[in-house]
Amino acid sequence: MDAAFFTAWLAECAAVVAAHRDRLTELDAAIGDADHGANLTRGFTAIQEAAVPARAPADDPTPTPAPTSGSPLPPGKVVSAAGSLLIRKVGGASGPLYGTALRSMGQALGDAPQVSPADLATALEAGVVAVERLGKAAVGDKTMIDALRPAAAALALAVQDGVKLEEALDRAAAAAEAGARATAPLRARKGRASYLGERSEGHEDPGAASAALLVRALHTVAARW
Amino acid sequence: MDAAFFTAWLAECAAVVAAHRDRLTELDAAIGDADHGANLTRGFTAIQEAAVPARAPADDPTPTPAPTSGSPLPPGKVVSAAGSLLIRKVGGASGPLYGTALRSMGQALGDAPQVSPADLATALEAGVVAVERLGKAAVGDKTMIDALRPAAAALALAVQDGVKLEEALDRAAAAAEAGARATAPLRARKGRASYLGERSEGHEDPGAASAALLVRALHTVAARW
Amino acid sequence: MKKLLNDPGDAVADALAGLAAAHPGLRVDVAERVVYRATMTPGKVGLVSGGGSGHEPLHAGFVGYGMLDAACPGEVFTSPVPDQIVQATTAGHGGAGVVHIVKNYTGDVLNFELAAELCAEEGVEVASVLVDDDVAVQDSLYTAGRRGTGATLFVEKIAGALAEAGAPLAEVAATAQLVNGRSRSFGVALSSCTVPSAGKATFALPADQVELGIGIHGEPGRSRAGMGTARELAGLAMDAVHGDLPLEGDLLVLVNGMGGTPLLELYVIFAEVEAYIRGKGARVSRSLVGSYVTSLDMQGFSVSVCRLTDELERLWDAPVETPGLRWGR
Amino acid sequence: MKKLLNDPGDAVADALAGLAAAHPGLRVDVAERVVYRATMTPGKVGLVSGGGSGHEPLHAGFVGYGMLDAACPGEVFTSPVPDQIVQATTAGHGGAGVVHIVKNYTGDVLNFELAAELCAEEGVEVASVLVDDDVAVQDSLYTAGRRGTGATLFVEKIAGALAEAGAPLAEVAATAQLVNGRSRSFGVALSSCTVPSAGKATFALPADQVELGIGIHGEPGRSRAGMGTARELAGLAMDAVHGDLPLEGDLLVLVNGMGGTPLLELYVIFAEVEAYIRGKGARVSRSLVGSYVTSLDMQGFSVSVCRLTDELERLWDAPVETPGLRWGR
Ligand SMILES: Nc1ncnc2c1ncn2[C@@H]1O[C@H](COP(=O)(O)OP(=O)(O)O)[C@@H](O)[C@H]1O
Ligand SMILES: Nc1ncnc2c1ncn2[C@@H]1O[C@H](COP(=O)(O)OP(=O)(O)O)[C@@H](O)[C@H]1O
Ligand SMILES: [Mg+2]
Ligand SMILES: [Mg+2]
Ligand SMILES: [Mg+2]
Ligand SMILES: [Mg+2]
Repeated sequence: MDAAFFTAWLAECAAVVAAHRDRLTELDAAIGDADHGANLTRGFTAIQEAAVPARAPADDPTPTPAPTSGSPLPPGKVVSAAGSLLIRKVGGASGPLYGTALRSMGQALGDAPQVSPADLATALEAGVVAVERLGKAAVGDKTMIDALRPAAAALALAVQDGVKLEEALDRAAAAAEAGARATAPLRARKGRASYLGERSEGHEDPGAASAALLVRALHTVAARW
Repeated sequence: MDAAFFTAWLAECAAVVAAHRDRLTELDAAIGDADHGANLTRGFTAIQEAAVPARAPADDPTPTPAPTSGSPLPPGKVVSAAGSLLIRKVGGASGPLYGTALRSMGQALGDAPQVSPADLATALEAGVVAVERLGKAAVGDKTMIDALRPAAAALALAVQDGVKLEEALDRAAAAAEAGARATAPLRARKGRASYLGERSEGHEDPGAASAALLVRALHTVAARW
Repeated sequence: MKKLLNDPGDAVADALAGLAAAHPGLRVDVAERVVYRATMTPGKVGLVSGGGSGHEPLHAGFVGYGMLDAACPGEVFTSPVPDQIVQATTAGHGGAGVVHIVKNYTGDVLNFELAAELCAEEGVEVASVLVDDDVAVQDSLYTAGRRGTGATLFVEKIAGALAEAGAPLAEVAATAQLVNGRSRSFGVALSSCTVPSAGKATFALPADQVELGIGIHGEPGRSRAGMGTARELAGLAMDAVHGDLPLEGDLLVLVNGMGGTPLLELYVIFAEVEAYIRGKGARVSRSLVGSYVTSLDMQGFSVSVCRLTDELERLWDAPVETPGLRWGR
Repeated sequence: MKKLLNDPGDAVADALAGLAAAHPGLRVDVAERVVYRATMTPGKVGLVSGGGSGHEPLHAGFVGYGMLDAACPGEVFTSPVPDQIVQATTAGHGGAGVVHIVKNYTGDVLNFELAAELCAEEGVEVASVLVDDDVAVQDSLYTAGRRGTGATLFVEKIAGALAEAGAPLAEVAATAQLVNGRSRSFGVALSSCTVPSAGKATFALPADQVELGIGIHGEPGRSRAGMGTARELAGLAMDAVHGDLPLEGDLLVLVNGMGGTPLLELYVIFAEVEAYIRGKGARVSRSLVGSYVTSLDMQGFSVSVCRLTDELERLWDAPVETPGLRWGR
């Protein structure tokens, strides 16, 4: 995978988040504050808009926008620049959490021009660990971690088993989707939903739902690559 | 008619106003401020409550409550005391208007212990003139005058023709009711309804409706007297 | 009906008890429904106003230094009775007479007139000033005249400052009249309100419509229109104001919430109003954004504009200390 | 959805434009969404707060003498981003460091933390104070902790007065912390609110039910109960407060409207709250009744109580001059 793969991923993220905006907001209305769809749409749209002017000047010290395909930026920089932009544009809980996830993934990818499936698995693991560290949530707390953690585990396992990329990402996405669905019966222990106590039970977590969309987007791009 | 007749009338007014409270308020909601039923209920209830302790001390200079049956107060005093109480308890447009009507009726009745049909016709005329003078409304302006003016005219005519009291008051009440109904198509020129301009058309005036109730109450009492 | 009340019939009395408990600067006669300053200023012209309840903070919330001396709240949307007005006036009389500030509604006018007669009999000189700023109503032989709405606040504040400065009765009344004459208002409702004693909404408004030219008693407006953007609705209101009194010079502007409108939305409207006024070559010199002259829980806004003079601006800026309006002390 | 807005996506920017036009005492960077005092005081400890929009007048309406130096409003119900907070902090830094007043929500905490790190890198000393006064939430390992609600106003006012008096960073932060520790809140909703970007009500509430233990983001509460009288609802709220922090001595009490609640009803609630407090042998020493920490157009109320000390009372009484709170000047 080169930088263009990740640029395509970010574009796919923007598309699916926009397409699922209302559903994410409705999930957030049930156990949060009805802004998750708007938050992520704002963030991923900003990444797309920043990507238009193509390559940032080399000596620009501010977080670099994700470049269009063909940019000389390495994949790691594309991803971490997108993370910085999420932090700068989203706000709320999901902004710093997803932003940190992407930044940590980008850092893990480093400056290499090409990313192997194993690199990707390592990077996703790093991203998830960073979210766990920042948000102090564990699986079962009814957060995005319930989707991200199984996704990272499934990808690592598939890659270790030598499964080819598209199939490996399909397994990761399926794990994320199962994890998201499994949040429904849980009682939240982190984020706004925790304020509801037992009333949070019976509703899928919006952040877990969006995390599943983002992992599925990785698979979607791999499938047509 | 003696003082007991007018005391009975005031009690009947309280009963019909309470029974029609919601309808009067709904009429007022359509072209006014949704308080006419509450206003009149408050006023006529206050008259009933003041009537309970029977007779006021003779040297009490404040407006005297309407006495219970058997009081030595003449009919005129019973009626004008009730008018004063309306002014003191109702507020809004209808408080001073109905209060003044009753006070003027009472003054016209004077100190006589008995009231003839002709006296009553004269008193009603005096009450209506006082309302016209205070509110500056004429027939067709879509106010209580549209019910009160024809009622006074019908009573005067019937009495002049020697019609017996119950029948005369029935004619007065019928005239008031017809006048009230006839306000529906009119465009209001006085009171709150005038603010609505042509949107006031198609709704019966609440004050005309309540005026018809009060005149009908006179007939009801006469019928069982 | 869902309201924070005990018995709906006790709404006014219970709110007055709360007002009394919250504001040591006020003296409240809950039984007689009169609100006074805790300390009166002898020799000063008194300022008394009143009207139906449901418009809070108007009027009781404007009792205090630099504004009213006493207020008498009636039942919800029902003018006070003469007894209340007389009691407020007698207390507000510091020997120099009392100005009655009366919003132009039949009920208010009649009850204040009756009260003024009684006060005169008791030797209290009363000057009455009618407020009738609402341009939505045609002022003609065929109406009860224009309604008193948002500009009532302007009149009470500015006349209050002048009375505080020691001006005589005639001058305070004349200035109150002047403020009214230089002020215009227009209101827009997004929803009806619910009168507690009625128990249900006064009117029903479809989700895509607004009432234009509403007053402050939950009555329907002059007409209905499709829901518009803040810019469009503010434009309609300002066109009505400007069409009646051209916007010129330095203006005092109130963007007023009707009781159920969040402040965020009022600021959005204010931005539009200010841009409109600039577009006409006039200037917002003083302003107020908030819910000051309300109609229970109605959602919507009104705009009131007063063409200031240097003197009126100075009086507007003078210190005021009331529950609803406070600056300079 | 019926709101006084242009494009719902521009709600915050448009409202900030209105805020700027209405208040010459503020400087507003509409593009970057930071609100500052027009004139800063060098050498003074800076006070910066922020959070999602939709709570007006909190926080931007509390920028001014005696309260905040700068505020950064995020999108509706979405905490500000670190850039905004850094910009507000840098401007609010008069050389003596800056206190961040942060309501305890995951998003606010994370964004303020990131910002504080960036500020530290730029050499600005930042002390963060978390506000978590809402007793409806169990403060346990199994929640994100208690929410910051109405007491935020207490913290901003009192810490602001202390900073104005020249106290050093640590002392201002410690006092802010003290106020938070002595304060508790509880909220009740009669209706949901509607987030502009969502376009419909966050939850539906039957006509005969209320949500108990709501926060300020339109989220459902801890439980649902039947609609009650003002006395009953105030009693439920006060029981929750008193159960967590016994009411004793002199209290500062805020009866706060959620955005769509008329003042008349808030005074009815205040009367009940005051009677409740007297019944517990404590005393309302200072109070505030109005809509200060809101949740868009939600109908309902919250009660916040702070157990005062002489020092805190003195700081509460100190002059303040902001769009949302003003006295003493
Ligand atoms: N401490 C946490 N750790 C991990 N994820 C969290 C945490 N707190 C919240 N989240 C996630 O954030 C989501 C909410 O995001 P969003 O609605 O955008 O922010 P906010 O809650 O500030 O409105 C939740 O559904 C949850 O998945
Ligand atoms: N100038 C007037 N002359 C005669 N009747 C009037 C006048 N103005 C109003 N009314 C009557 O008063 C009625 C309204 O009474 P009410 O609702 O109790 O008072 P308010 O209008 O102050 O709320 C109207 O329906 C009308 O019949
Ligand atoms: Mg959310
Ligand atoms: Mg009426
Ligand atoms: Mg009325
Ligand atoms: Mg949020």
